[in-house]
Amino acid sequence: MAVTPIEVFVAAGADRWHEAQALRAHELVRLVPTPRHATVLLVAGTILESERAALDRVHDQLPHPREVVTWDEIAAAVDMADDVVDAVAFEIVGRADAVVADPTTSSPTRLPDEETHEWRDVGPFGQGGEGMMGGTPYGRAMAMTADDRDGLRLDRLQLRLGPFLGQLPGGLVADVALQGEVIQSIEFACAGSAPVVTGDRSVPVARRLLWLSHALHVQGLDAFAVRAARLARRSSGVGDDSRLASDFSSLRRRLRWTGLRSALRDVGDRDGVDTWARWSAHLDAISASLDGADPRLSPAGGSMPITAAELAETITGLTLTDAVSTIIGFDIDVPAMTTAAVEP
Amino acid sequence: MMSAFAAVLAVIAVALTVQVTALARSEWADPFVSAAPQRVPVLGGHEPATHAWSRFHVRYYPMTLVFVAFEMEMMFMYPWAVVFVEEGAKALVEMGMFLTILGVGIVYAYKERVFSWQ
Amino acid sequence: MIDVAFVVFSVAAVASGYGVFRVDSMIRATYLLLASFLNVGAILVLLLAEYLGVALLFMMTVEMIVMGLFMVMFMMNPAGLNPMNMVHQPRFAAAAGVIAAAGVAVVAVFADFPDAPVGAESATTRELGIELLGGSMLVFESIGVTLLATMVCSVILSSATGRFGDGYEGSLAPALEPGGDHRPADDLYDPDAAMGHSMHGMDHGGMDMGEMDHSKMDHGDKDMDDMDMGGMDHGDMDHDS
Amino acid sequence: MNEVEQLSAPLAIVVVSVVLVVGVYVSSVVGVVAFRSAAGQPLRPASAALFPAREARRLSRQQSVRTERPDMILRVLAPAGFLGLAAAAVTVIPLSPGIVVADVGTGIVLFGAAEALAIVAIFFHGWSPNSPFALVAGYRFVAVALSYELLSMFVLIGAAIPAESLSIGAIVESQADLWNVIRQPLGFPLFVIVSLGVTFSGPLDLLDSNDLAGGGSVEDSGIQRLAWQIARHAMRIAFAACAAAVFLGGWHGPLLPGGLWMALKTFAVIALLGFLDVFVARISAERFVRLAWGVLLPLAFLDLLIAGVGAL
Repeated sequence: MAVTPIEVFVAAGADRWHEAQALRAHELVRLVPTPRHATVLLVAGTILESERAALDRVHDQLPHPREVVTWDEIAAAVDMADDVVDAVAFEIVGRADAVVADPTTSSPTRLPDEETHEWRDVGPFGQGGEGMMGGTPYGRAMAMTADDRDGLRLDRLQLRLGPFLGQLPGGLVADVALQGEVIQSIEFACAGSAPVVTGDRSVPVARRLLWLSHALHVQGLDAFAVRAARLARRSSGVGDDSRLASDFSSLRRRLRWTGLRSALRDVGDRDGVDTWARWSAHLDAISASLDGADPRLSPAGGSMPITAAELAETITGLTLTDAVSTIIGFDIDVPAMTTAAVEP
Repeated sequence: MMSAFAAVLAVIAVALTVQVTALARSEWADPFVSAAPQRVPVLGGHEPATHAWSRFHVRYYPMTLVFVAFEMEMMFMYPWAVVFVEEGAKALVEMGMFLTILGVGIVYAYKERVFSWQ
Repeated sequence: MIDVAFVVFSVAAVASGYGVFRVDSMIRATYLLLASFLNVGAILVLLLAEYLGVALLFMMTVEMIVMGLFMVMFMMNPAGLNPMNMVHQPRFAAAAGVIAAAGVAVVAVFADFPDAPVGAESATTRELGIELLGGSMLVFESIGVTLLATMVCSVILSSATGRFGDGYEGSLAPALEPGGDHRPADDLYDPDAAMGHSMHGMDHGGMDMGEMDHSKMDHGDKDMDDMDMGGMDHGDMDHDS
Repeated sequence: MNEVEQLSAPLAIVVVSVVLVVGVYVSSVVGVVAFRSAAGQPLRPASAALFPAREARRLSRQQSVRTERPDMILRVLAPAGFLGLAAAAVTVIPLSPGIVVADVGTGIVLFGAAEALAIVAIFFHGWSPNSPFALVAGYRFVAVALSYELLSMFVLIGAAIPAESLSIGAIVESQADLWNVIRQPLGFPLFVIVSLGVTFSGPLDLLDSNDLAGGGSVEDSGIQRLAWQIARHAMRIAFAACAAAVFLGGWHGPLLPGGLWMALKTFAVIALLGFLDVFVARISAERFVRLAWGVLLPLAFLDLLIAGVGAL
């Protein structure tokens, strides 16, 4: 049996992304922020047609020896009585041990082994470039793609982030233009007017705890993320749930000493509500539902539904880091977002 | 003194050699070859359109300029610390004056919000 | 032994200094310059100026870090992905360099230097401190004033925010078209936001980010004509890796 | 001044290697224990003790993925230089009475130079893979690093005042009666903040952080990742040992031999750093920069004043 946890990168469709966060509760699994650190790629939920190529690319980014585990296959195979998360963790450990023992079985590269742009022996120096900024040196265009002003293109880096990114909810795709680390503009790949926030919906407490687990992970509190994931498992009926409310308030007390408040205060202000207030609203909602109150009545600092366009407006001008904590604070309903994008 | 610096250099050289050897070995003797799709930078699935290396807009550039000016003063503080006890109050007053002058600069820069991202 | 070390450090200093002009990457150039300074610092230590030598390592490191940031901020091709020639007027520069080096060499060989060797055990740092607080006190304090002036000037010249409003005020190039906004369309700077208010009502211009248009990024000949920046002569470029 | 025997170069290499190998291992185990205790998992001392070795074995067998057109020289130089600088920083710290690997008269200046050069290594780590997240992480780290750099210089100079010397050995000797942590109460906490910064942990986890999908390490796998982790823990050892020597009285202490005291104090600081790493959330780089210049720097001035008035 492995003594060190298996490092897993989760590539989850929007519908199973929260569930997959529950794996953090397992000691033998560590969810890592980048595919480069992972031994196992966990594919969970519905992968849309538009996400297939992205999934293959993430798969190929894993270092060898690597292995793929599919959540939905395991979920289909286990009895209703058994726990899917346990079964997935078991499968991950078994497959990882096998592939590390015999690296020749490592999952082969899926995408064709060819470069996007032809660059070898192109151009005056054979690196695919021409002049100072032209061509595709080493297979990519040069950065700085903003409009030409006074003959100087402005320093803008355009990236398409997602859908399988450790710090953002699964399925979320955003086109970002960065200047330095500051977001100049951002657009989510979805219908611009879709309501995207789940703050005031009556969501199961387990889902909120899984949200918390991911949020703490992004904020650098991985150990507390493990605690939150374990609470989420208990709240969904796995193991003892008698002391759930008091265990959660103990976690909350500990979080008070982590400096989360000073890290998130005054970030992503919208209508006088900042990211910390939104996070607190989630925590209050969890406390309320664990205490037996109706979660819909809980204080809801971040509960005002906003559209993707409004969200984009809120995080424009923030640094990438603050933007991530703000997006997380809104707890975007990605399935609603992506369906809205597909339907019209 | 020279033997002390020789020891420092020797230690650095060994540490560098160990790491460089390990990394270079993995580069040349890796049984796995990085295929073209594997080498694509991590962005969560999509390919970047451009290289990441760009004219990076450093948001804290005024801070670095203030830093460079302020940091000069360190050159004087080390010898000052050595003779402080010997010189007593005179050293305290002179350095106090020096730091107050520079402190004015820091306060000014802070007031102008130089330490925020521009 | 010390002579051997001196030769090694000197050669390394000169070689990395030469490298500064031979590499394409701004970052490599910056840190090759740092490597050159580090070797000079080591030479100072060999000359028994221990404090000056070690302090030089320290100071030059932080200064080169800052220089590296600015190099990348100003250069369009900071990593040298397309090779470029960093040398302008190479013949004149080479001649000037040789003459200057010869001049220094002549001084070094023929000048009558004072002969007051410093013992290995003498407390140079302590003497430096005494001098600083005694004889050179006025110099020391006026350096403080100079540095203050430097700080204030660098803030005034570089800061985009401030108590007195927008740093762009009065410092912008004229608009590209008559009556147009003189600020770049994607410039986000908003005085209200900088004052700590919310970012409402901002116009982000018509930047359509949804489509990553590759044709925009493929740079034709037109770009090359437009971008003759800093007198960089494209005809002169040579590949040197 | 103090009678110190200068170690010859081969002996110096042996001593530093032992210190770093043992230190890196202990520091990683402390990290595992801190994580498990914060996560409420069973501690399992035996598995924690084996953890770093197994992790190292696993990573050394993993593929080291090469990114598209990286700057390979800098990519190798980043972990190598970071470790080399950690080793250099360890050399100037006295390990027990009369034993310092390199008895450099300008110890704290050399230590500061190593700290400054470490910023360069960290920046290389972010720059070299030619990957957007790593690039952003490397740049924002430089802002943080320039801000903590001043603090570390001030508190070390404060400690040098009563010692009348820039040598760390002399600073330890000056604490025979009273440790600097009491004499200059602001010095130690500020130095801990600096140590967190240099090893990008806890609140200053701004380099290899999860919000940027691993930040500077986003493209690292296999040996590359292992080498960087080793270098980071080595730097933590160097700073813990320096804090122990400069603020916690170094080898001074009753009953036990000096070297053991030094080891115990270093371990205590390692444990402190390891636990802060796990228990404190990251704050944004901009926030730290403002905090460093607006609050911590004045505190460092105050520390200097306390040191100066105390030494009069």
